Amino acid sequence: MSVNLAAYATSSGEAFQFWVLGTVAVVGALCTILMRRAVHSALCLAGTMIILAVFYLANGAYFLGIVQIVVYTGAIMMLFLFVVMLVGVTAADSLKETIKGQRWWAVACGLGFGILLVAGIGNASLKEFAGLGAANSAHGGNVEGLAALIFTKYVFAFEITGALLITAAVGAMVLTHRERTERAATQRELAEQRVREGKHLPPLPAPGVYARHNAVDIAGLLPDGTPAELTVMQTLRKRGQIRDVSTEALADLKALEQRSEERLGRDRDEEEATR
Amino acid sequence: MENLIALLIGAPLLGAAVLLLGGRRLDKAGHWIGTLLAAVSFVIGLALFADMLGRSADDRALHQRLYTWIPVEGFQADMAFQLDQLSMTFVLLISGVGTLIHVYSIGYMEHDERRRRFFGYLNLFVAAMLLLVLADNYLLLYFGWEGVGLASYLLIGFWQHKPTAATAAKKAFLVNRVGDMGLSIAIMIMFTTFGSFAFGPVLGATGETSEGKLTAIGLMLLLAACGKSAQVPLQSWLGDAMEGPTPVSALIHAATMVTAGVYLIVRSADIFNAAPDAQLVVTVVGAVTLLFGAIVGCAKDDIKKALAGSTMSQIGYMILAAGLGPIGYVFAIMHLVTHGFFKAGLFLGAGSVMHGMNDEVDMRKYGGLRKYMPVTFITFGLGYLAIIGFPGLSGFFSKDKIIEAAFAKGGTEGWILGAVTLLGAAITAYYMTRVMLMTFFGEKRWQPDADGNPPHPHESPKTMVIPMVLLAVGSVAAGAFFEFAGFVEWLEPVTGFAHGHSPLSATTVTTATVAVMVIGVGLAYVQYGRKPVPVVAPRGSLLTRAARRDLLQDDLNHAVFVRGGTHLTRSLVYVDHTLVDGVVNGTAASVGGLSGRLRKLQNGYARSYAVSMFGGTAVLIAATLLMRAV
Amino acid sequence: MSFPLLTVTAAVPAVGAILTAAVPAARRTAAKWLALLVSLATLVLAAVVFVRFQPGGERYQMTESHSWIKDFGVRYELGVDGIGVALIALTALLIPFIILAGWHDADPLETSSKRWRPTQGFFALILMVEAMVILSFEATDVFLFYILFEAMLIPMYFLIGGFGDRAHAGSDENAAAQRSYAAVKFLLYNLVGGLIMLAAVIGLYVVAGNFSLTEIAEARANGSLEMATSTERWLFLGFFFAFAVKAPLWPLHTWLPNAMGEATAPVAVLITAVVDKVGTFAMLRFCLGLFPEASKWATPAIVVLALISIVYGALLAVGQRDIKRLVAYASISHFGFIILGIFAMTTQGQSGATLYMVNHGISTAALMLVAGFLISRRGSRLIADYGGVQKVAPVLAGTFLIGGLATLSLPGLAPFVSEFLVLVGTYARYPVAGVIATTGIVLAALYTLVLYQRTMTGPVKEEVRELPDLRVRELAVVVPLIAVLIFLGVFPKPLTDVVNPAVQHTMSDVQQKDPTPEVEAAK
Amino acid sequence: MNPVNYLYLAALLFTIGAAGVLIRRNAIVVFMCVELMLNACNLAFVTFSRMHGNLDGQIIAFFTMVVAAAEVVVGLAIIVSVFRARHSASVDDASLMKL
Repeated sequence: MSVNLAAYATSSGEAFQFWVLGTVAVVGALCTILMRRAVHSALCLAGTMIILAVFYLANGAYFLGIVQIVVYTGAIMMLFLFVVMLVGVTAADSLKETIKGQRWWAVACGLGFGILLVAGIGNASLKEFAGLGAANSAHGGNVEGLAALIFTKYVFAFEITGALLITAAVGAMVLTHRERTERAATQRELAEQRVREGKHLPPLPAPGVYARHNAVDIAGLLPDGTPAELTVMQTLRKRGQIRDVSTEALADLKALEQRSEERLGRDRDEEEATR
Repeated sequence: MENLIALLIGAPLLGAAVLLLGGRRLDKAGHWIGTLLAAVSFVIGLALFADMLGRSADDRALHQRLYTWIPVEGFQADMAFQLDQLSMTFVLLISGVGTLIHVYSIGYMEHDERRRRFFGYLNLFVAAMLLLVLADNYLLLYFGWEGVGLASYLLIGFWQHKPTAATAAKKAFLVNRVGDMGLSIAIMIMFTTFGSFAFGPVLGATGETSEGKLTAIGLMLLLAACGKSAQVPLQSWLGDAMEGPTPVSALIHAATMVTAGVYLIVRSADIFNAAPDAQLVVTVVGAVTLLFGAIVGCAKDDIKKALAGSTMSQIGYMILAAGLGPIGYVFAIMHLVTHGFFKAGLFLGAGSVMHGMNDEVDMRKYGGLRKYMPVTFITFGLGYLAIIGFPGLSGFFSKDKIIEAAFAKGGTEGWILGAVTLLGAAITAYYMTRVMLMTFFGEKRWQPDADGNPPHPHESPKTMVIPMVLLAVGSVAAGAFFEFAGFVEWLEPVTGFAHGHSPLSATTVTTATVAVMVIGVGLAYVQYGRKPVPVVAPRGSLLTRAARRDLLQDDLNHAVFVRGGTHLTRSLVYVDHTLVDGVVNGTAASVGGLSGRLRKLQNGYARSYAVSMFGGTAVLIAATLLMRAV
Repeated sequence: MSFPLLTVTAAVPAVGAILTAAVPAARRTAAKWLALLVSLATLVLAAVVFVRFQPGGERYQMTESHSWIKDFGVRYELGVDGIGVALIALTALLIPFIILAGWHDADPLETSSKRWRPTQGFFALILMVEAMVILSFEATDVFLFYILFEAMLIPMYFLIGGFGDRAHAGSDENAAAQRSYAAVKFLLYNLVGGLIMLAAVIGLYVVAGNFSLTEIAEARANGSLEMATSTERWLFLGFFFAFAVKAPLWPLHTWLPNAMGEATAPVAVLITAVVDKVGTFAMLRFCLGLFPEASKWATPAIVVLALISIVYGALLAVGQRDIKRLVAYASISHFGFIILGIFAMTTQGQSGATLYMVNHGISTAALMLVAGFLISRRGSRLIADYGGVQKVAPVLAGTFLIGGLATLSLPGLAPFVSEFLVLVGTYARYPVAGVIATTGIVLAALYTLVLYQRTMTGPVKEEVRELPDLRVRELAVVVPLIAVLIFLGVFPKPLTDVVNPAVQHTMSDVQQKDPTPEVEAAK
Repeated sequence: MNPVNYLYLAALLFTIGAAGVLIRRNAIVVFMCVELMLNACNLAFVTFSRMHGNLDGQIIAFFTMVVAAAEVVVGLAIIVSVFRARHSASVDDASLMKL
C-alpha cells in the first residue's frame, strides 16, 4: 500500500470515496434509528460500520479497519442479531412517541448538539495534517506500530481491558444463566400436575385454521369464529406475534354460508319447478 | 478525734452498701449487720461526745475535711464535716434512736422476706441523716437532705405491691422536692452573695449584705424546712407516709428526718437573726402548722395518722420556737430531742399494737388492750404523758419553755403566738387522750381481719419491747435531765441564747399550760372515756370531716396541681404534636408541594432523563465555547 | 512528628467497622465479638488520650495538621482541649455498653427469614458513628468538622430506619412505616440544619480566608480579622441553628422523640448520649469560639429557649405513655440545662454544662438501656402495660430506679454535680432564669417517679409475671454505668480537672468574667 | 478534500446516534444507537491520529472497541434477562426510578 495514502493531501479517489460512502453511512445511520424492526436497524447499522471500516483503512488505520469488520461487524452485530432473534425478529416497534414532548426535545437537543459540534470543529484550527506515513513505518508497519505502543506505553491499560473483558463475559453468563435447582419434572409428573390443576386436561389445541392456515403463529378459531390464543405457543404469544385471521375466516364462513344458501335456494327453486 | 467523724457516716453507709449489694446470701444475717453498724455509729458518737465534753465550751467544734467534692473555678464544694454541739446533739439522737429502732425492726419485720433490704434502707437513712447534720456547707447538707429524702421514699414505698404505699412514697418525694427547690435556690443566692456556701463564710458575713438578700435566703430555707418537716403548705405528704412500716414512721417521720427543717433553721440562725421578716414568717408557719396538725390529729381514726398529725403539730412548735430567734433556738432543739424520744416511743407502741392486732390501724377497732399488752400500755402511756406535758416528764419541760418564749416574743405577736401555743397544748392533750382511750381503754371492739382471723392481741417479742422501754425511759427523764444538766449552756455557743422578757411570769405560764392540758384531757375523757366508742365513725361535724381529709389540703392539691397539671401536660402533648411539629411539617409540606411540581419532570422514564443529560451536555459545550469566544 | 494518637483513636473504630462489616454472614457472633473488642480498644486509646492530656498545658494538645484541600485552605487538623477529651472519653466509654446492650437487637428473626437484618451492618454502623463522633470532637478545622457533622447522619439514618424496636404496639407494616417516618424526620431536620451551617461555613471562609479554628480565633482575638457585626451575627445564627437542631433545642426538638421511640434502645442511647452531644459541644467550641460578640448578643434569646426546653420537655415527659418517648422528652429537658449552662457565660455554668454532657450521657444510657431490657422482655413500650415489675425482677427495678434517680439529679449521683453547677452559674448572671430552671428539678422528680411507680410498683400484672430478671450480659452493661455514675457523683475531680482550663479558655474567648459575689465586690 | 470532513461525518453520526437513543424505545435499538455513537467517536480518534501523525489515537479507538465489546456482552445479557422477566424490551416499561 502506498505510504502517501494517509498523508495530508488526500487523493481525489479518497474524496470520491468519502462523499459516496459518507452519504451511505449517514443514510444507514438514519435508517438505524428510523426502521421499525430491530432486524432492519441492525442490518443498517452493520452497513454503516462496514463503511466506517473502509474509512479507517483510508485513514491509514489498517489494523483497526480489519478489527472493525471482524470484531464489530462480524461478532458484535451477530450478537445483536441473536438477541433480536430471541426477543422476536418480526416484532415491529411502534414509532409513536408516548412521552409528551420527548421527541421534540430530543430533536432540538440533537440539532443543537450537532450544530455546536460542527461549529466547534469548524472553529478549531485543523489545517495541518501530519499524516501517518512516518508513524506507520517507524516499526515496520501499522500493526507493529500499534503493538509497540500497546505493549509498552499502554500495557497496563491493555491488561486492565483484558480483565474487563473476562469480567464482562463471566457477568453475562451469570446474568443469563439460570441455575436449575430442582430436578426437571418428568412427563408423568407434569401430567399429574395438569390433572391436579384441572384447567387443561387434554393437550393444548393445535394452531391453524382448517387446512388453509397451519402456520404456528395463527390462532385456531373457536366455534364462534373468535381466535383462541391458547393454541399459539407461549413464546409467540408473549411477543405478541399472533397473526389474527379470524376476520378473514369469518368473512370466508359468511361467504360460504351465502353460497350454500344460494345453492340450496336454487335447488329448491328447481324442485318446485320440477314439481 | 476529728478523723472519727467520717466513720460516723461511714459505718451505716457501709452497712447499706453491704446489705443492698450482698444479695440473698446475707438474708440470714442482714438485720444483725445493719443493727451492728448503726450501733457502731452510736458508739463512735458517744466517744466523740465524751471527747467534746472534755474540752472548753468555745473549743468544742471539730472539723474534718476529706477532699474537694466539686472543684470548679470560684466554686469549691468540700467534702468536709463539722461536729459542734448542735451536730453532736443530733448525732446522738439519730444514732441512738436509730439503733433502738433497728433493734425493734428485727422483731417487727421478722416475717418480711425482704427484711435485709429494709435494713439496708434504714442504714442508708442513718448515713444520709448523719451527713445532713455533719455537713460543714450547705451543698453537702443538701446531699444529705436529698439522701434522707431518698431513704424516706424507699422506706415509705417499702411495701411496693400496695399501690397506696407507692403513691405515698412518690408524693413524699415530690413534695420534698418542692422544698428542695427552696434549698437549692437559697444556696444559689448564698453563692452569688457570699461567693461561698460553707457555714463559716456565709454565717460569718451576714452583716455585709442587705437584709433583703438575707430575707430571701431565709424564706427559701424556710420553704426547704416546710418540705422536709411537713409544715403548711407542704405538709400533705406526712399523713400518707404512714403507709410505710411502723419503724420507719417512728425513726424517719417522727424522731429524725422530719426535724431536719428545724435543724436547718437553727443552723442558719445568723441569717434569720438578721432577717426579722423571715423570722416572722417562720413563726407564722409554725403556729399555723401547730394548730393544723393538732386538728387533723383529733379527727383521724387511723392510729398512725393521728400520731402523724401530732408530729406535724409538735414540729410546728419547734419551728415556731426557731422563728423566735435566740430566745427560742435552744428550746426548739430541746423539744426536738424530747419529741424524738416520746414520739418514737409512741410510734413503736402503735407498731406493737398493730403487730398484735393483725396490722389493724383503725383505733375504732381496738379497745381494752391494756390487759393484753401491759408493757406496750405502760410505755405508750409514758410517752402519752410526756407529749401532753404532764409535769415532770420530758414534754413538760420543753413545751413549757416554748410557750414561755412565745409570750416573750413581745407585743401583739407575742400574745397571739402564746395563745396559739397554749391552744395547741390543749388540743394535744385532747387528741392524745383520745388515742389512749380508744386504744387501751373501753370495751373490746375487735374485728376479724380480711381473712376472717380474729385478732389475738399479745405482747410483742423482746427485740421490740426493749427499745420501747428504753425510749419510755428517755421520754420520762430527758426533759428533766436537760433542764438540770444545762442544755442551754451546752448549745449556747452554737445557737446563741437570750433570755426573753415575758409579760407573764414563768409560774403563770406553767400553771396555764397545766391547766389547758387538764381541760384537754377532761374533754377527751368526757367524749371517749364515758361513752362507748362507735366502731363505725360517725359523720361528724363539718370541721371533723374536713380534718379527716387533712383539712381539704389534698383536695386542693389534687384540684390545682394534679388535675391542672394533667390537663397542662395533655394539652402540651397535643400542642407539641400538632403545633410545633405541625409548623415544621407544614413547611415541609409546602416544600413538598413545590417539589411535587418539580417531580413531574422525574417521570421515571430513562429516556426522559437521557434527554436532560443530553441537553445539559449541549448547554455545557455551548457555555465552554462561549467562554472561549469571549 | 509524634505518634498521631488522635487519628488512631478515631481510626480504630473506623477500621473496625469495615472489618465487622466484612465478617461472613453466617458468623454473626464473631462480628459481635469483633465489634466489642474494637470498641474496647478504642476505650483504651481514649483512656490514653485522657491520661496524656495535661490540664495545665496548651489549650489544644496532641495536635496534628496535614494539608487536605490546598486550594481552599482545608486542613486535616486535630487537637483536643479538656472538653473534647471529656467527651471522647464519654463516647469511648459508652460504645462498648451500647454494643453489649444491643447484642441481640440485630439477630435474625426466627419466624421469618425474609426480614433478616444483617447483624454485621448494625455493629459496623455503630462503630462508624463512634469513629465520626470521636473525630468530630477532635477536629479543629471547621470544614473537617462540618463534613463529619453531616456524615454522621448517614450511619445514624440506617441505624434508626433499619433496625427498629421490635417491641412495637402496632402491626409490622405500621411499625415499619413509623420507623421510616422517624428516620426520615431525623435526617431531614439534621440535613436542613447542616445545609444552613454549610452556608455559614462558606460565609466564614469568605470572611476569614481559611477554615482553621485556632487561626481564626487567634486572628479575631488580636484584631487582625475584623468582622462586621451583622456578618458575625448571621454566621453565628447559621452555626447555632445546626447545633440547636442536633442538640435539640425547643422548638427544633420534635425529631428526637420519634427517633428515640422507634429506634432500639442502644441506638436511642447512641442518638441522645453520643451524637447529640456533638451539637452542644460545637456550641461551646465553634459558636462561642468563633463569634464571641454575636454569642453575647444572642444570649438572652437562647437562654429563654433553653428555659422553655427545660420546662416544656419535662412537662411533656410527664404526659407520655411510651417509656422511650418519656426518656426522649426528659433528654430535651436536660439539653435545655446544657445549653443554659453554656450561654450563662459563667465558669460554673460552662463547667457544669460540660460535665452535664458527660453525666447526661451516662445516666441516660443507664436508664434507657435498662428500659430497653424491660421493653424487650415484655414486648411493649407502653407504660400502662407494666406494673409490679419490682416484685418479679428486683434487680432490674433497682437499676431502673438508680437510672431514674440519676435522671432527676439526686445528689451522690453524677448528674447532680453538673445540674447544680449549671443552676448556680445561671443564677449568678440571670437570677430569674436560675429560679425558673430550678422548677425543672421538681418536674424531673415527677416524671421519673411516675414512670417508676406505674411500671415497677403496685400489684404484679399478669403479663409481667414471668419476666426474668437481668441476665449476666445485661448486668455487665448496667453495673459499670452505675458505678461510674456514683463515682463521678462523689468524686468528679478527674473530670473537672480537665474541663476547668478549657472553660477558662472559652470564657476568655468570649471575654467574660464571672460576676463577683456581692460581699467581695463590696470590699 | 480536507480530512477534517471525517470529523464532520463523525459529529453527524454521533448526533444521529444520540437522537436515536432518545427516540427509540426498544432497548436493543437503543443499544445499537449507543454503538453508533461509539463508532463515531472511533472515527474521530482515527482521524485525529492521522492529523497528529502518531498512533495513540488508534490505540484509544482500539480500547474503545474492546470496552464496547464488553459493554455489549453485559448489556445484551441484561436485556435478555429483563425480557425474560418482563416480556418486554421497552425501556419505558422499566420506569421504576419514579417513586
